[in-house]
Amino acid sequence: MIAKNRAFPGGYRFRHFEGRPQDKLIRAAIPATITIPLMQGFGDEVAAVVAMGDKVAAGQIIGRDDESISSPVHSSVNGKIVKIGKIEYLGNETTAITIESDGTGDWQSLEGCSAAWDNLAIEQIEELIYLSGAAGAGRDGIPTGFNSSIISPDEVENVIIHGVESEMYAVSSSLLLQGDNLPHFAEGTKILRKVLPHAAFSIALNSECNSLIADVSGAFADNDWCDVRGLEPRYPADYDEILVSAVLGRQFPAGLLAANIGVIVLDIQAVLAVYDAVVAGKAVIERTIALAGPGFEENLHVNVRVGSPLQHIIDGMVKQGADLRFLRNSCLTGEGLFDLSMPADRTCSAIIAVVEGNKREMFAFMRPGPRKDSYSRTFLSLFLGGEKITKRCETNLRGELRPCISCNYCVEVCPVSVIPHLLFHHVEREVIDEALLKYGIFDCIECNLCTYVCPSKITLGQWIKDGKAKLLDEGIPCPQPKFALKGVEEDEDTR
Amino acid sequence: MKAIRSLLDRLYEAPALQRYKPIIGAADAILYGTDETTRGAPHVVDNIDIKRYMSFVILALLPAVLASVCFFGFRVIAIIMVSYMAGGAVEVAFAIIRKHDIHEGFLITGLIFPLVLPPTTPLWVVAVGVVFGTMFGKEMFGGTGRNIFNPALVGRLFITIAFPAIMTMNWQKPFVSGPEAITSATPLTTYKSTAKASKVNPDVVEFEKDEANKQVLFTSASAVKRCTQNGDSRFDGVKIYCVGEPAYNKAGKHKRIEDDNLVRLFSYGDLLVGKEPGSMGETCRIVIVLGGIFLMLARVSNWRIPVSYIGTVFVLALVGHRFLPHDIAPPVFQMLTGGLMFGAMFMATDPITSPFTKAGKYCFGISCGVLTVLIRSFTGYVEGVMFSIVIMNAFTPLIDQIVLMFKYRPVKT
Amino acid sequence: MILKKYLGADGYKILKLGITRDHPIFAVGLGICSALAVSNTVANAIAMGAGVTFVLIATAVIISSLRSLIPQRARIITYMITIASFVIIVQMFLDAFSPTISEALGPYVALIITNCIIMGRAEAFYVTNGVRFSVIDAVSNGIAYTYTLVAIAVVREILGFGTLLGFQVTPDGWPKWVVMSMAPGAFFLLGVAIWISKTITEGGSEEEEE
Amino acid sequence: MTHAITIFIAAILTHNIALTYLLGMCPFVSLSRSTRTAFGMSVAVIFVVTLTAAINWPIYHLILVPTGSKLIYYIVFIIVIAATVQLVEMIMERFFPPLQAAFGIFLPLITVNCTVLAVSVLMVLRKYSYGMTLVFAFGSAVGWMLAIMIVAAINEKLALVGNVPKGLKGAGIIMIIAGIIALAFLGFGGMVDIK
Repeated sequence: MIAKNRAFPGGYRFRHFEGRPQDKLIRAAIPATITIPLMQGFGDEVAAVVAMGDKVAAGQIIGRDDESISSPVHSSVNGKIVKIGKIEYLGNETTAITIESDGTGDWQSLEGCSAAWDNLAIEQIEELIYLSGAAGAGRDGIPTGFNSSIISPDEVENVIIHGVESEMYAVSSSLLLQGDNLPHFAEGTKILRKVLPHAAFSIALNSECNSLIADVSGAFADNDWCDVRGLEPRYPADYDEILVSAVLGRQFPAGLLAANIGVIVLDIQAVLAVYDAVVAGKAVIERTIALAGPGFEENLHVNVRVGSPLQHIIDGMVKQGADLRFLRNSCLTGEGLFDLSMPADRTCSAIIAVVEGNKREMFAFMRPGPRKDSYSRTFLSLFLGGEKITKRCETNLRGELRPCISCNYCVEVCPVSVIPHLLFHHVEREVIDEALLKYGIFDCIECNLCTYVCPSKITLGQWIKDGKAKLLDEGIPCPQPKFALKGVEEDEDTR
Repeated sequence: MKAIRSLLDRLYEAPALQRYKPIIGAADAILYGTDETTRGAPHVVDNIDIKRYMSFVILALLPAVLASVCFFGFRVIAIIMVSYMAGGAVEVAFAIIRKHDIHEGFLITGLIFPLVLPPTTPLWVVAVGVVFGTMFGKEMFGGTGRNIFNPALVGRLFITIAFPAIMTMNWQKPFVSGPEAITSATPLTTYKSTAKASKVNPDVVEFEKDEANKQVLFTSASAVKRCTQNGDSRFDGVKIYCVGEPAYNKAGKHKRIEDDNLVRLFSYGDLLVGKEPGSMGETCRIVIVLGGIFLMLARVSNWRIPVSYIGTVFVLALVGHRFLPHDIAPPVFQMLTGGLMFGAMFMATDPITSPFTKAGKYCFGISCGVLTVLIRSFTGYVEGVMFSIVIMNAFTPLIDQIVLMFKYRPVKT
Repeated sequence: MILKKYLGADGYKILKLGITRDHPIFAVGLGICSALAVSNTVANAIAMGAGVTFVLIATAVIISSLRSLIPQRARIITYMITIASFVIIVQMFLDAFSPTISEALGPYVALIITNCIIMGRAEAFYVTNGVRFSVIDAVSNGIAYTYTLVAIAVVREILGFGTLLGFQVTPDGWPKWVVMSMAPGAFFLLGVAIWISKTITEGGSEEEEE
Repeated sequence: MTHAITIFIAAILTHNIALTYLLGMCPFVSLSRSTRTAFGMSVAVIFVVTLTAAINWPIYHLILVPTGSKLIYYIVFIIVIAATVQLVEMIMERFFPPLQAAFGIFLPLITVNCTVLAVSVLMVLRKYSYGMTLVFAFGSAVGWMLAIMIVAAINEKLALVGNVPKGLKGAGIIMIIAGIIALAFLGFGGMVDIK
């Protein structure tokens, strides 16, 4: 069943960037050591349940905390624990467990898994999903009877599974769903349906991949509880906030989570992980990571063990001699990866290598630049047919910081209809008051698209973020939506 | 290349030149672009900056500049040079004293300003105007992006009011310059004086032959046709003025009207190409419209203001001309005269000084149109475009505030 | 400093502050309306300045000497009646001796009543100080007001009419800056005057805010 | 009727009391920081100007002129204005407390607003009839409101985006803004006449 979409305002289509990952998958070697942070994705840090020197097997739980909202973490290799200590990971200090691998590739399966999952009791399935760590995917987790999300399975009204690829670089959905994975994906969705009996399912895919949409909708042809649809890959179409409104037409509670209105947003890998957990008993010990951006010799996908050091993953793939910056998951919102000894955890989906553009160009502002992406169709590149030519991707600021000229580019691209430059002016002049609330500062989903298009090179997204923080400092909280919310108390605890 | 690079680097180091860093920095940025990189997310940014943004406008203005050089001779270039030098000096002085970068906005002010001047403007008046406009219209508010009024128009208004004798008398005919230059009134002025002088207009009132005042203003081509087809003897020996192309010529001449008695004031073709007197850059309307459309396609200017502006003028003139033909000129003539096209395409669209809300843009355009027709028709000034745009610049913050007030309801916390 | 000796240290300080730091127009922003309106020619400015100075001094004398008798509640109305009475004297004087100036000033003579300088000084100073200091303060404010008016008027008259006190001072071909004799010219000049005076008195370099 | 409309439009556009006669500048400088305050002040001004002109006209023409005491009309006018303001304040306090809370703070300031006295004096100088006086008073006050609202909105915008030199902040930049607006309003010149 292919359903209609509701459009969202603004947004931006990133076209033809060089170094888009191709539909090619390789399997990375098992690294000598892995590091597993005990806080991954949403939820609380879990407690280590192993000690120094313990022997562990791949798929064995090494950290869990059944009391707070969290998911267990697993060792992804067979080996021995060599270190348990604090590390600085993505801006937070967290405990991490380092394991020395013995190089073997087998893994320990979960008890109670069954290919005939239909015969399992719901509680058993929930336990499998929880123990495998699959429940830790997404921003809200998968609700089970095991404290794995802020809401309980009965409260889920909608599940959105997305593979829209609206960013310039993203894991290819057609790669993830090729071969056996498509029936696995369908099975996984049906398992989820059993766990979340009141939920309607929606699958949103890139509207430009017609064959993929046809395949997937074929897999669900006789299920009226699930619709498959194409969404225009216009950034930020795969944000929870946008998906909820574009796919379901429901209002998103600004500043809160989709789960608060009973919606669970998952990606394709999460559904595949559910299938693996319930049918094969395989915990989340592997991730498919896209190696994107012009900094790689070849842009492909690589299947790695969770916790592999970044250096291990990109080894031998990087162009030599180039000054590169590595980014995690996204060019627009991702963190810079400056310490390559850090691991790739189970929320990592892409490693992007972009060129540091710290070189000057003669008459840069006059160059027609068909290879440079521009919202305003940079200097005749539109008229020269520059749309088709692959765009360069580098970190050069391409211009100096200037005062805002209210050109309204940021307003035109804003997917949630706030006026970024207005908010920026207020925050910049320290006018932190109710006016900011009135202008909807908390509606901002921090997609950073306004900063991307700003010709004055103002970091609008950052200013708005600062403004939110300052408002909270002043004791002015985000206004709560008028409709009924779910799981708000639990949510307060995790914050 | 390397020589320039090393020269710039040496200039940066020179202790005597520390004060003038803005100038060196500006030259450097224009020549070489930036080597700065993004700090934090987003790591990749769009390839547009203010320089590029502003150069679009310059590019769109170039045809108009070329046309004015063709029409009015090389003096145009001298005027543009004076404008750039005098205004640039103010810009640089403020940048040095206030220790900020030289901003690109001046490149546009310095070009638009001379284009709205009469071609015979004395050079010192050009300098006074551009200095005043840059200083009072822009720098006192903090420079590009912070100004409230369009600096070029503030300068133009100032010299219009300050030197009425210089600014409103001399309108040079295109294609003749130098000693044998002919000056005449602009089309709008001509229309006004002719319309005022002719007491009768058979287009609307019952025609009564007035022996003392034997002239009639036929305001449109179709009017000529309509009133002469019947073989009306009342037109014998009456001098007839007509705006635009008289359609009856094709339909066959009317016997009673001799060619001598028909004065064709302006043809729309000439107005479109720019063969009538006017400000330097605003006469060749066809290239102005093309430039404006280019800017809209390149997303530098927004279509809302020009469309609502010109549309309002058209509708108002259409309605107004039926009832007050002596005051309000016919619609097509209104659109093709004065600075309407230039103002609507290049000055009303300035994002800094026009509302940023959508509803505000329509409001701005419509109000500009109303004011333009009002000022053109009923006041001592025939050219209403610059006044109406500056007046609406003043209203811009108020319009935005009111629109935002309706758009966002106050939130209770 | 003969002035200092004559006025005493405190008196001198009052005089000096009134002209410089506490300048009524530049620092406090009082009496702007008339400063703008009547500074189109020097003659008008002088007449207006003299008139305001006279009303200031006379009001200072009356208010400060009667200050213990004025009831608190009727303060403002007392000032107004006092000021209005003296303004009538000024008006009669002008009508008698210079009808042209009187006509040029028009309603602005009457508006001396609502000139905030007088009301402001009466409220802030005369009602709490003795006659001697009040008069010094009145003179000081009067001078400050007059010289500002005259300074602006000199520029406006020369540029706008090409004359100074009615005499031609510019060469024949000099184009008149008509705008200077109109309202906008007054606004611009006063704006610039405020800018210059504030920059001089406050000093400090311009800081760029980003 | 046409005459009344002419005077009304003239009082707002061509002969704006703030931009042409340069009156009411003190509150212009001090109260144009926010549109909210400016709006409160100007509503109060509209009310008081119209009311005092309505009272002053009969007093001048029916009492002062017949008794030959034209000379003291300044004093009479200013007393009437002060008394009216006081009375209005008391009435508002008594019967319309919310209105008093909104506009009350502006009322005492009006006494020293030269627009009020100027309108009364101008009606004498221009020899308006009673009807014309009311139209003129109302129009002038609306014109003043227009001017101060524009400047207040500009000031609010400048507070967010402007970077005005230190010495020009406050009164200085307001003068410049008012100057440019006055320059633009000259464009209406010749459209209608006040007389």
